[in-house]
Amino acid sequence: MIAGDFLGLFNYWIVIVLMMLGLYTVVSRGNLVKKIVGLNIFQTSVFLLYISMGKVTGGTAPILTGKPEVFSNPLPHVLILTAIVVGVATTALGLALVVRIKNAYGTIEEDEVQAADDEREFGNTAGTRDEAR
Amino acid sequence: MSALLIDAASWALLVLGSIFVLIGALGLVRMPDFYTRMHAAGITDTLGADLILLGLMVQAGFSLVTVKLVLIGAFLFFTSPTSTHAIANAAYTAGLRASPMDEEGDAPDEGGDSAGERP
Amino acid sequence: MFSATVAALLVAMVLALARLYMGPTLYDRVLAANAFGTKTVLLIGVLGFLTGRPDFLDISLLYALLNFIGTIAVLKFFRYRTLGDRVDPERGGGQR
Amino acid sequence: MTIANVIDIALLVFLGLTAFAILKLRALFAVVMLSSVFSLVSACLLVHLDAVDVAFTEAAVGAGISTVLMLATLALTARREKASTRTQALPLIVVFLTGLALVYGTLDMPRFGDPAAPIHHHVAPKYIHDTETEIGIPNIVTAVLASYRGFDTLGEVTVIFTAGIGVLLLLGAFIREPDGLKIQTMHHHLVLRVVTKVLIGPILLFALYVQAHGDYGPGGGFQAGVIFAAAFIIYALVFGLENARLALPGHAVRVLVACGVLLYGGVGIVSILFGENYLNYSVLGSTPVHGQHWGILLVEFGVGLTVSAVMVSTFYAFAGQNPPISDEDW
Repeated sequence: MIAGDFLGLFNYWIVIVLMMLGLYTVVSRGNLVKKIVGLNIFQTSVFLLYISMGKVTGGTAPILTGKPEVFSNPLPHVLILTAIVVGVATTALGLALVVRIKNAYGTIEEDEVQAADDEREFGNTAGTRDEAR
Repeated sequence: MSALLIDAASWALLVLGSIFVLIGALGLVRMPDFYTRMHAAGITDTLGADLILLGLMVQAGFSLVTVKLVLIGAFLFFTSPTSTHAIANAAYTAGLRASPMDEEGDAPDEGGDSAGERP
Repeated sequence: MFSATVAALLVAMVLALARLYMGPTLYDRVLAANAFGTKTVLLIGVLGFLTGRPDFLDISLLYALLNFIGTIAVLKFFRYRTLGDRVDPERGGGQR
Repeated sequence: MTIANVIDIALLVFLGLTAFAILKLRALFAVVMLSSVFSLVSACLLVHLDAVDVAFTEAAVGAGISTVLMLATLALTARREKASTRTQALPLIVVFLTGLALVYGTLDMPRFGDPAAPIHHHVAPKYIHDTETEIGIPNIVTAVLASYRGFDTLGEVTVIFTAGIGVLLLLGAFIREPDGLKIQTMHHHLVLRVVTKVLIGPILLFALYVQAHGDYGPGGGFQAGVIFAAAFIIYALVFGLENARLALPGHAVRVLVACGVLLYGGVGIVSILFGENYLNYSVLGSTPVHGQHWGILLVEFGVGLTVSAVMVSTFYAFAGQNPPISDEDW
């Protein structure tokens, strides 16, 4: 029973680990490119969650062969197939934003962008702001 | 009888290919500097890959699958050495030199990524 | 017997992953990623045979065709520092 | 433990290790390499989980486009991540507690591969059962994608279209125009030039095969579009961006971006004109099944057109930026 549970839930557990690693990368790292990579990891974990749920033991890929066979669920495949290409298009949009932030602030570190914004709004209150070019 | 022969032939090719791939991967980890690692990975990889593909072809017989396997083999045969060449070229023009006697070239992880500065 | 090949490929992938993590130079990382790509081509091919439906080799074929784009992009990135065209203002004419 | 379980567990552990390494490393170039490996492993895993169409898409995207875009961004920004000064304790606690709650939630989920799970009993049996008679093509995924759920796919294509427009709006004004200056190309890389010349033809041919063969095997417009774009990207990388723009001008690509979505939407309008519902292809041919074939063919072509045009124009926008990375950030 324990072994069955382990094998039966292992996919979901790793998916959760990946999801949390992605989330942690997004939340804790200040570099914007790194944040986007973290988002991609999170995104892939969602893909794997869907596909894992669609798998049927003893099933095969949902392409008809003319013989009666057990097929895995095609619906998650459709949803995720389009999501991957949408994902790369939105990643490109995010990266374009990063490039523009670099042009405007001279940095892609979130802390420095924040410092530059503070300085612009409140004047040079924080004292040592040399690095915020 | 002939089925057994085919199985035996493809088994031999697959095992041989697997051994080459394993040796290459071991060399990738164990060799002392970049160019020796490249030697280990580049050469054995191409041979091992083609042997494994050959083993699969023997298993598949004359069909569309074999045609695809031949194409995969042919493209790997072009692209794999090309990318090895490209990496070696990039490393050499960037000033990375082979240093068989010098173990200190193996700088710790983070610092090492600046080793490819343009001279 | 396909299982043995799969096992060998998985071990080789672990080793390539280790080299990718350790570095030390960035060229080691490119080399490891490239080797990993070759193993992926083989693994996907063998997986098709293992499950008895070897008609999904298109994916392997795709990787065999496209995997070196990344390597070329890396080469260009480190030689010219851009993926576009590098204009050389000092030399004006430059070589073409 | 069967061999299938072993492969499953091994690949999942690879994914976890790679993600952890991405978190730890501060050299952004290494992060890009690791994320390309992450994509390779997930493609293997998707093949193993029977999702060949999805694996194909992941392979097409991960093998070229995403690595190239990441590298292009690094070439315009910075190569290293700076050490973070902020405190890490709070995010760690939040992430740990969320993960724990999610793991607790999985205990009630149907076990992996269970045929009795609810997901397999709602609409999926209908798709699997009816595809052969109603749509008449072997690949169920393509049938669901282009016909049963054609509205969803139209939405997705519109999202890709919008994202492409967004990239052009953000970066388009900064694209360097050809100014008559001589440029350095990879002229002296003879091996690369020859091999690339040999390969570009097969890549384009393979893209057409994937586009046309999507009804019968893994493939379709999404995958074919990305592969098509990859051929132009590799040409631009080796023979110079200017030459690629001579072959396929930027403004022509921008027109094609819109054409694909227009074709998809237009097929829907035509089916309205024939007196049926939007995107019901049954009226397009002499018999309903024949009409479905026509509809899927046209719609997939529209998808391929938009996807490849968006990818190419995104690459043009990133690679044509001025100026490249400064010495300080290198």
